[in-house]
Amino acid sequence: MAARGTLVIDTERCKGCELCIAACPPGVLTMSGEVNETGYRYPELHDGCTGCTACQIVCPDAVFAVYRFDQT
Amino acid sequence: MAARGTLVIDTERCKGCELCIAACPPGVLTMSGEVNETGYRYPELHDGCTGCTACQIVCPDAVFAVYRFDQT
Amino acid sequence: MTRELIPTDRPPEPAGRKVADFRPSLVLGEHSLCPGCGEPVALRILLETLQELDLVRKSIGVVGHGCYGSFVRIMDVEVLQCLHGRAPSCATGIKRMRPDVGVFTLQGDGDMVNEGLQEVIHTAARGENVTCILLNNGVFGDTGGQQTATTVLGQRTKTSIEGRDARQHGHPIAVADIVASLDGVAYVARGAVGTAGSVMRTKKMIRTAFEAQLAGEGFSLVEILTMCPTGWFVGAPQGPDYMAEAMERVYPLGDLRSRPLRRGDD
Amino acid sequence: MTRELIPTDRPPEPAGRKVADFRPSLVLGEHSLCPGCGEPVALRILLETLQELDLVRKSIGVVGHGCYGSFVRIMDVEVLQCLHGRAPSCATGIKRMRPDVGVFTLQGDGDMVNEGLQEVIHTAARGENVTCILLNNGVFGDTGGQQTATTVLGQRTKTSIEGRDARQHGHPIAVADIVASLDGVAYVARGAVGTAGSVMRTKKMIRTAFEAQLAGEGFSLVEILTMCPTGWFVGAPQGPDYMAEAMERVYPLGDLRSRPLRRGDD
Amino acid sequence: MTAETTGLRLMEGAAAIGESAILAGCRFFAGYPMSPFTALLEHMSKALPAAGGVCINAESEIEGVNMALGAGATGARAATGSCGQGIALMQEAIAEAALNETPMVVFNMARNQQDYFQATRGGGWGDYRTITLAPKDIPEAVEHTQLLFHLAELHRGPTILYGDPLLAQTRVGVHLRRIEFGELPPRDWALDGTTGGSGHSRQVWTWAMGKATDPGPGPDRHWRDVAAKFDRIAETEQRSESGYVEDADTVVVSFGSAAKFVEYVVEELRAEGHRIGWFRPITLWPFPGPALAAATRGARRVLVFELNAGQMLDDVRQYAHDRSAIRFIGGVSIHESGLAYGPLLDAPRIRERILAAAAEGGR
Amino acid sequence: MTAETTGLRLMEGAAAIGESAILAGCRFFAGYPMSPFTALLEHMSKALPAAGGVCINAESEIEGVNMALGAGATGARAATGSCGQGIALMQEAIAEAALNETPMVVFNMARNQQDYFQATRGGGWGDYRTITLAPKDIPEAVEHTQLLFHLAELHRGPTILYGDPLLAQTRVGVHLRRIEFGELPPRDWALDGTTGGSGHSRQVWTWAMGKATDPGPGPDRHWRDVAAKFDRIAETEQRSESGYVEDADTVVVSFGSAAKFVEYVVEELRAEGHRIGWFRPITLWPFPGPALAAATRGARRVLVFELNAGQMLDDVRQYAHDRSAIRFIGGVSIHESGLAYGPLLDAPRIRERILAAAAEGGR
Amino acid sequence: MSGPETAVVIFGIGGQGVQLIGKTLALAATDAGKHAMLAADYGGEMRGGPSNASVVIGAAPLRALPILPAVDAAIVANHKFSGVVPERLRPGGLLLLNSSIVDATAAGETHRVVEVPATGMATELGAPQAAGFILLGAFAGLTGLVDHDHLVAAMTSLLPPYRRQHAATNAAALKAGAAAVAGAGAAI
Amino acid sequence: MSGPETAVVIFGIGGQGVQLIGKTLALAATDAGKHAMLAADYGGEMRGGPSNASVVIGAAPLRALPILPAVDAAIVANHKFSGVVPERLRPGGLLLLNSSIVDATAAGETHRVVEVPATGMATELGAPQAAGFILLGAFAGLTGLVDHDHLVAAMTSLLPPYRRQHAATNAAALKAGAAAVAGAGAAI
Ligand SMILES: Cc1ncc(C[n+]2csc(CCOP(=O)(O)OP(=O)(O)O)c2C)c(N)n1
Ligand SMILES: Cc1ncc(C[n+]2csc(CCOP(=O)(O)OP(=O)(O)O)c2C)c(N)n1
Ligand code: SF4
Ligand code: SF4
Ligand code: SF4
Ligand code: SF4
Ligand code: SF4
Ligand code: SF4
Ligand SMILES: [Mg+2]
Ligand SMILES: [Mg+2]
Repeated sequence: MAARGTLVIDTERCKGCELCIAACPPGVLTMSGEVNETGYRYPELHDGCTGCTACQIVCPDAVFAVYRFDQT
Repeated sequence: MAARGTLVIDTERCKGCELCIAACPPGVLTMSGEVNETGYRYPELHDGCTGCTACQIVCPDAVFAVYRFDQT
Repeated sequence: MTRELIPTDRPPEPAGRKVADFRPSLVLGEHSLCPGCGEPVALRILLETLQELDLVRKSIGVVGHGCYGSFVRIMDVEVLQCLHGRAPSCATGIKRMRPDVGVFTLQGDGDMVNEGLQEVIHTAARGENVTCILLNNGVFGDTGGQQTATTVLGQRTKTSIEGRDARQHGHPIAVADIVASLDGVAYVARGAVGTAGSVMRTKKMIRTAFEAQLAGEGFSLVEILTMCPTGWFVGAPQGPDYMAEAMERVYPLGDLRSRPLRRGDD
Repeated sequence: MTRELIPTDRPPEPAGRKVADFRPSLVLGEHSLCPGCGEPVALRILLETLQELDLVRKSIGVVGHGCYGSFVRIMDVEVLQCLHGRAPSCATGIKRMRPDVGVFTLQGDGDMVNEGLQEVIHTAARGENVTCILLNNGVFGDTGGQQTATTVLGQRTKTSIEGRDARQHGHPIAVADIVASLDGVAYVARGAVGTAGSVMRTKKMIRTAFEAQLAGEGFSLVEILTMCPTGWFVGAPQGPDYMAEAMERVYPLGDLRSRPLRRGDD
Repeated sequence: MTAETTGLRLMEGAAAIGESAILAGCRFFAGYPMSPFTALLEHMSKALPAAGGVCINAESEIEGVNMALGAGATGARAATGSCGQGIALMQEAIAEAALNETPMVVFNMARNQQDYFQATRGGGWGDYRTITLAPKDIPEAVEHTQLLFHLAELHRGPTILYGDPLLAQTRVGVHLRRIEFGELPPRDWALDGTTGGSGHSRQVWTWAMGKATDPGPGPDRHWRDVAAKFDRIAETEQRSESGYVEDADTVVVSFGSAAKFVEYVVEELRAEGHRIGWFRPITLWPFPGPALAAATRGARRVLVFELNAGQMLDDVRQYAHDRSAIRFIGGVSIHESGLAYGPLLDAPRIRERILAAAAEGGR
Repeated sequence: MTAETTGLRLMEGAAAIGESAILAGCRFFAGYPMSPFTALLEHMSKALPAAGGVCINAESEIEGVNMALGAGATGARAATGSCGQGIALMQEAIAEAALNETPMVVFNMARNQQDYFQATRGGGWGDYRTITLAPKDIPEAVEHTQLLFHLAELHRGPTILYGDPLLAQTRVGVHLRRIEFGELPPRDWALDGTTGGSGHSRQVWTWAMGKATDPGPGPDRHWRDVAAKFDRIAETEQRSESGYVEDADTVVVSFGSAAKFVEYVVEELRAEGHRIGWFRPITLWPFPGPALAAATRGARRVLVFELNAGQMLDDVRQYAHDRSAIRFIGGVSIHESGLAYGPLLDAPRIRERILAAAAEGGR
Repeated sequence: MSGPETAVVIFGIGGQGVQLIGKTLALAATDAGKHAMLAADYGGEMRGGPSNASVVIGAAPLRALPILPAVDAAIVANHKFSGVVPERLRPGGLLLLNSSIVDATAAGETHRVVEVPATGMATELGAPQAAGFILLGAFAGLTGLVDHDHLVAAMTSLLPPYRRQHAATNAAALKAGAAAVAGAGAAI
Repeated sequence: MSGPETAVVIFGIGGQGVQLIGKTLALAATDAGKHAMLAADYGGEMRGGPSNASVVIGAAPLRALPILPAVDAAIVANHKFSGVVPERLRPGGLLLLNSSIVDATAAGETHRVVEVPATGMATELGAPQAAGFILLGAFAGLTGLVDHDHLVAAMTSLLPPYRRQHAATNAAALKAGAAAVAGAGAAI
C-alpha cells in the first residue's frame, strides 16, 4: 500500500504519553523499544500513514510534522 | 354589621406606610388626619373588622394586635 | 363603612380572643428601618417559624450586612454577625460543629448575590445542611440605594440613575434559579411580603426549608422579595405594587425545587 | 502493518506537502507539563484560532493560576498573568479600555469554579464582551491534585483520598451550564481534547466564541475537558478513556448556548 | 464678587475628588458601595461616563480592584476605592499591582484613622509598598488626587489616598483645575494587544518570567528590583509639613483630618504663648522620617495624636529625635454607628490632651 | 535504642504540625491548596476526620477562613491556613475574628520571609493585632502549634503560625505529645444555640451592639476594650531567645528558619573567637522590644538578617538600644519557582555577610 | 459675630430637610462670592434620628474645622431636640427657634433668642414642608449673611427635578421668614 | 566522617525515586533509634527537572540545617547531573556513582569515588526501577549507618499500596548494592 502521508517525529520532545498511538486511525504508530535522552519511549511510524494529522492533533508535546503526498 | 374582630393599634409605633390600608380586605382602615409624636399619620379602625389579621401580617412596625369575637 | 371610629387604644370589652399580637416575643424591640420596608415582615415570619418549630433554644442565625443587620439587636436568637457576603461559609463552620442546631443565614441581595455569590453557590453544591434566607429588594438599601446584581432592567438606582441598562450595567441574576439547579440542594423557593397572602405563603416556605434541614436533607434557600421604597424612589404605599410589577415579573414566586413530600401535617 | 519502520527524522523525499507543523508559530518553546497532559493541546488550538482569525496582533490574554500558567512564557500574544480566579474581572477592565482587541481568559477549574466562581458569573451576567476559556481537569493540577469544585463523585484526589463522596465533599458544579442560563451570554460550549475529533470540534467552539466577541454579542465561554493523568492517578495513555468515562458523563460535550447563526463559511 | 469670579464651586468632598480624578485623566473606575466611599462611587457613576470614561458598579471589591488592575495594565488611568473591610479584600490585588508594576489609584475613604497599618504596611503579600497620601482637608485632597495619578504612573504601581468621612462628606467651595506635574516616561509597558507574534509580546506578571524567546528577570531579580525601586521612592517622595517646630519644646505629630484639628489647636495655644509646634506626615508611606527627626530635635516632648490605638506611633518611634520623649495622646474614638469618628476628634478635647501632656515633666 | 524507645517519628513538618494541632484539640480545619501550605491541608484532610473532626476542602481562602471563624464561634478549636496571596484574601476575616473575639489558628506556611508586615501589621481593618509565632525549626513548630491554640482561646482571637517551606517540607524525627498550658476561662461566649428566647441570647459581633434588652458596649467602647486587651497581651506574651549577647559587640537579629541559620553561624564564629551574639524574636507580635533593647545594650553593631527587603527592621529600629548601630544585612532572595527561598538562605553566605558587617567600623 | 467667619448649626430630624436648608445657605453664600463650608453630622446609613448641619461662611479661605468647636448661631427646627441648647453656642449667640413646636423656655439666658412660628406659617402658606425655608429666610434676614435672591437661586438649583414644583412656595417661605423678623435684624 | 552527624545528598531527576530513597534512609535511621532529617529541594509544582534529597543522621538531636553547608557523602543517580560534582562535599568525602550512566571521570580528585553500575544491576534483577535501592544498599554497606533490616522495613512501609509488589525486588536490590561494595566498607 502506497502511503498517502508521512511524518517527521521529533523524538527528543516526546514524553511517551502514547496518546498518538490510540489516535492514529490506521494504527501505523507503535512505541519504540529505546528511550530518548529524557528517558521516554517514543512513537515510530510503520507503513500506511494517511497524513490525517490525528497524531499531531492529539500530541501535547509538538512531536509531529505531517506531510501528505498529493494523489494527483 | 356586628364586627367579628377588632384591633389594638399602637399608633406611636406607626410609620405611616399605609401598607395596612391596602391589605385590609373589608377596607375598614383609613389613615388619620393627625400625626403621631414622630410625625406620621397612622391607621384608624372603622366598623366591620373581621379579625382576619391581614393588617398585622403586612405591618412592618408591629402596630397591631388583633382580637376576634368568637361567633358561638 | 361608617365614619365612626372604633376605639383601638386598649383591648376590647367584652374581651375578644387575641389572634395576632404586635410582634412575636422573639422580637426584642423596635427597629429603625424605613416606613414601608419589607424586611421587618420577613424577620417576623422567620422568628415565628422558629417558635412554631420549637427551635428557639436550638438555633443560630448568621446575619450579613444590609439594613437587616440591625435585626441582630432585636432578634432573640443567637447570632453571629458575619462579614459582608460570608454568611454561608460561617454557617458551614457552625453547622459542622453543631449539627443538631438549626442554622440559618439572613442576607440581602447585595450580600448574597453581589459580595457573596460564590459562597452561596459553593455551600449549596456542598449540600451543606443549612437554610439561607435571602431578602431581595434589588438594591443595596443600607448604603443608600445603589444597583445590585439583582436590580431589574430599567430600575433607577443611585449608580444607574437613568435606569439599569443591559448594555451598560448588565443583566440581573436569579440566584435562586441557579441554586435550584445544583445537586446537593434540598429545597429552594421564592416568596414575597407585599400582600398578606404572599407573607403567609412565604412563611410556609421558610417552614419547609427548616424542615428539610431538620430532616438532614441538605441545603435550602428561601428568597424573599421585600419592598425598599427608599431605594426604589417610590412612596411607601406604592412599594408592594412596584414590587409586583417590576420584580415579580423577573423573579416569579413559588417553589423552585421541592423537597420530597413526607409531611402529613399540611 | 509491516514491521518495517518508515524514516521520520527528516522531511520526506520526494517532497510531500506539509499539512501540519509541530506547533503553531505562536508557541515560542517547550512547556514542562506532564506526559499526556491535555492543556498544551488546548493552548495549541487556541493559538491556531487566533491566527486563523487574524487576531495575533490584536489580542490580549488573561491567564489564571494553574499548570497552564507556565504558558505565559511560551504563548506569543500579550498576556496579563493575573491573580488566581480574577481573570474575568481583569479581562473586563482590559476590554473596556481596549474594546477593539480580542480579550480572552485562560483558566482552570480550580481557578474559575473554585476561587473565581463569582467573577465568571458576574462577568457573564454583565454581558461583558470577552471570551473565557476553562480548562477543566477536575483537580488542582498545579498544587498536586487536590479536589476542586468540578471533581466528579467518586474521583480520588489528594484531599478526597477515598474518592469524592457527596455527603462529605459535596457535589460537582457544572459552571458552563450555570453560565449558559444567564442573560448577557452569547455563546457557551463544552469541548474536550481526548481524541482528534473532539480536539477539532473544540477548536471550532473556540472560533465561534471569538466570532461572538468580534461581533459584539456579549460573553462567551468555552469549557474544555483536559486530561490530567498525574492528578487522576492514572497512566498517561489511560487519560482520554478515564476522561470519557468519569467526566464526560457528568459534563456532556456540545453547545450549551448557541449564538444566532450568521456565518456562511462553515 | 460671585462664584463665577472667585472660581469656587461648593462641592461635597467626594464629588470634588471625583472631578479632580477626571481632570487628572482617570478614565476607568470600578467600585462597590461602602460608607463613606459610596459618595465617590455615586459621583463617578454619573460623571465618568459623561466624560467619556467607564465606571463599573463592580459586584464586589475584589472584582472592582481587579478590573482596575486590568484597565491599568492597558495604560489607562484607572482607579478603585473602598474603606476598611473593603480595602482588606483588595490587599491581594494591591500587592499584585505593586509587584507587577501596574499603575492605579485606590481611594481609601476610611471611616476613621484605624487603618494606618492597612494603608502603610499593606498586608497583601511580598515586599511591596504603596505611596499613601493623607490630605488634611478637601482642597488638599483635590490636589493629592491628581498627584496620586501622576505618581502611580511615574513609579508604576498603586497609590493610595487615605481619606475619611470628613473629607468625603463635607462640602466646601473648591477650585478645580488640572495640575501639571511634569513629564512621564512612555507607556511602552502597556498592553494594547499589538505585539503578538513578535517573539517579544508584552507581558505583565509579578514573577516577571518573560517569554521563552525573551526571558525576563524572574522573581528573584524582579522582586529585588522592585524593592530597590521602593527604596528610591522612599528617598524621593517623602512629604511633610510642620509649624512652629523651631523653638517648640513640645511637637504634636498627627496626620490627615486630625492634623488639621491639631494645627488649629496649636495655633490657638501659640497665640496664648505655649511653645508648641506641630508636624504632619503628608505621605504616610514613605514616612517622612528625616523631617520628623529634624522637627523634633529641640523638643522635650513628642506627642502623637491619632484616632486609633497607636499605629503611626510605630513610625514616630523609628524616627523621632529622642524616642524617650514620645507620648501617645490619641486613641480609638468611634461614632456609635461605627461609620465615623467619635467625640475625640474635637478641638477642645485635643487641646486638653495636649495641654495635659505638655504639662507633664519632660525627659 | 529504636524509634519505639526514643519516641521519635520521622515526619514531614506539615504532618507534624497537623498532628500537633489535633493533639491540641483542633476539630475543625478548612483550607485551600497553596504551596507550601498544601501539605498541611492534605494531611488534615486525612487525619482530622479520622480523629473525629471535620476538614473541609474550602472552595477558596475566603470561604475557608470564614468557615473557621464560624466553627471558632461555636467554641470549637478551629484552624485554617494558606500563605502569601491566600493570607491576603483572609485579612478581612482575620481582623473580624480579632475584633469580634473569635479564637482560631491561622497556619501561614509562607513561601519566604517577605510576609512579615502581613503577619505583624495585618492589613485587615481597624485596631487589631494577632499573636504571631515564628518557629525556627520543626520541633519548635510542633510546640508552637499547641501554644497557638491555647493563646487563641486564652485571649480570644486569631493567632498565627509564621512558617515557611523548610518547616513544611523537611522531615525530622519528632516527639508528639499533648502539652498542657494551664487553665482557660469558661467558653461562656460560645454560640451553641441554647440562649434564644432569653432576652440575652448570645451574639458575636465586631460592633458589639448587644441586644435591645441587653445592650452591648457598642463599637467605641468595644474597640477601645479590644485595644486595651492587645496592650495587655503586648506586655505579657512577648517571647524571645538570644545567645552570647552579654559580651557581644555585634548582635544579629533574625527570625524563623533564618534565625536557625544565624544561630548556627554565630556558634561557629564564637568558636573562632568573634564577639558576636544573636537575638531571635519568637513572637513577631508582640515584638519583644524590651528584650531586644537589653540584648543590644552593649553592642556596637546590630545586624538585621531577614529574607526580605527589610520589614522586621521597622521593629528593630523602634527598640534596639542604639538606633544608629543598626545595619541591614538581609535581602530578598527567591527560588526561581517563586515558591521557596533563594540562595541567600545558606550558612556560608550568611557568615560572609555577618563578617563583612562586623568588620565595618562601629558607631 | 466673632471674627471674619460665621458658624451656624441647624438642628432637626431626618426628613425635615435640614440638610437641604444647610446646602441652600452654603450654596447661596458661595454663589455670592463668599467662602462656605457645610458639614453634616451623618452616621448611620438610612436610619432615622437626629440630623444636623453646620455651615460656616467667611470672606476669605476658611480655617474652620468640619467639627465646630463653637458656633455663632443655632437654628432649632424640631421639638424632639428642644432640650438641646447647643452647648457650643457662643455667649450672646443667636438662637433661632421654630416656636410652633419648640419650647423657648428651654433656651439658656446667655443667648439672643428669636422665635419664629415656622411650622404654623408654612401651613398657612399651604406648604408644610417649607418650614425650614421660613427659618432660613428669618436667619438670612437677621444676619444679612446672604441675600434673598441668592437663596432663591440656590434653593431652586438644589431641588431634584421631581420637586421643582416646590420652588415657588419655598421662595415665598424664604420671603415670609425674612419678613417675620424684619426690624429684629442686625448682625449676630 | 566529621563530627557526630553524617550528611549525605542524593542527586537525581524527578521520577527516579530520589525522594523515596532519601525517605527510606531517614526512616530506617529513625526506626533504628537515631536522629534523622530529610530535606528535599522542591520548588516548582509538578514540573520535571532536578530532584535532590539531603539526609542527616546522628546519634543525638541534630543541629544540622535543612540546607546543608557541607556534606560528608553524595550519591549521584543520574547522568543528567554527572557534571555536578557537589561543591559542598567535604574533602575526602564519599562520592557514590551510578556508573551505568554517570561518568566517573568528571568526579574531582579530592573525593573518595565508589562506582556501582546500579542501572545495569537493577536491569539484571529484572527491576529497572530499583537502581536507586542498589545505590542505597551500597551506601549503607559502605558507611554502616543503617542496617539492612531497617532499610527493608522502612522501604516496605513507604511503598503505596499499589506498589507493594515491588517490595521484594527492592529488598533484593538493597542486598545486591551492599554486596557490590562488600569489602570496600569502612566509615566515610
Ligand atoms: C466588604 C464590605 N463591603 C461593603 C460593605 C458596605 N455595605 C454594608 S451594607 C451593604 C449593602 C447591603 O445590601 P443588601 O445586602 O442588599 O441589604 P439591604 O440593605 O438592601 O437590605 C453594603 C454594600 C461592607 N459592610 N462590607
Ligand atoms: C490566592 C491563591 N490561592 C492559591 C493559589 C495556589 N494555586 C496555584 S495553581 C492552583 C491550582 C489551580 O488549579 P486549576 O486552575 O484547576 O489548574 P490546573 O493546575 O489544574 O491546570 C492553586 C490552588 C494561588 N496561586 N493563589
Ligand atoms: S497522520 Fe494520521 S495516519 Fe499518519 S501517523 Fe498520524 S494519525 Fe496515523
Ligand atoms: S502523543 Fe506526542 S508526546 Fe505522547 S507519545 Fe505520542 S509523540 Fe510522544
Ligand atoms: S384584622 Fe383584617 S379586617 Fe380587621 S382591620 Fe385588620 S385587615 Fe382589616
Ligand atoms: S402598616 Fe403599620 S406602619 Fe404602616 S401605616 Fe399601617 S400601621 Fe402604620
Ligand atoms: S433602605 Fe430600603 S431596605 Fe433599608 S430600611 Fe429603608 S426601605 Fe428597608
Ligand atoms: S498536573 Fe495535570 S494539569 Fe498539571 S501538567 Fe500535570 S497532567 Fe497537566
Ligand atoms: Mg438589598
Ligand atoms: Mg484543574
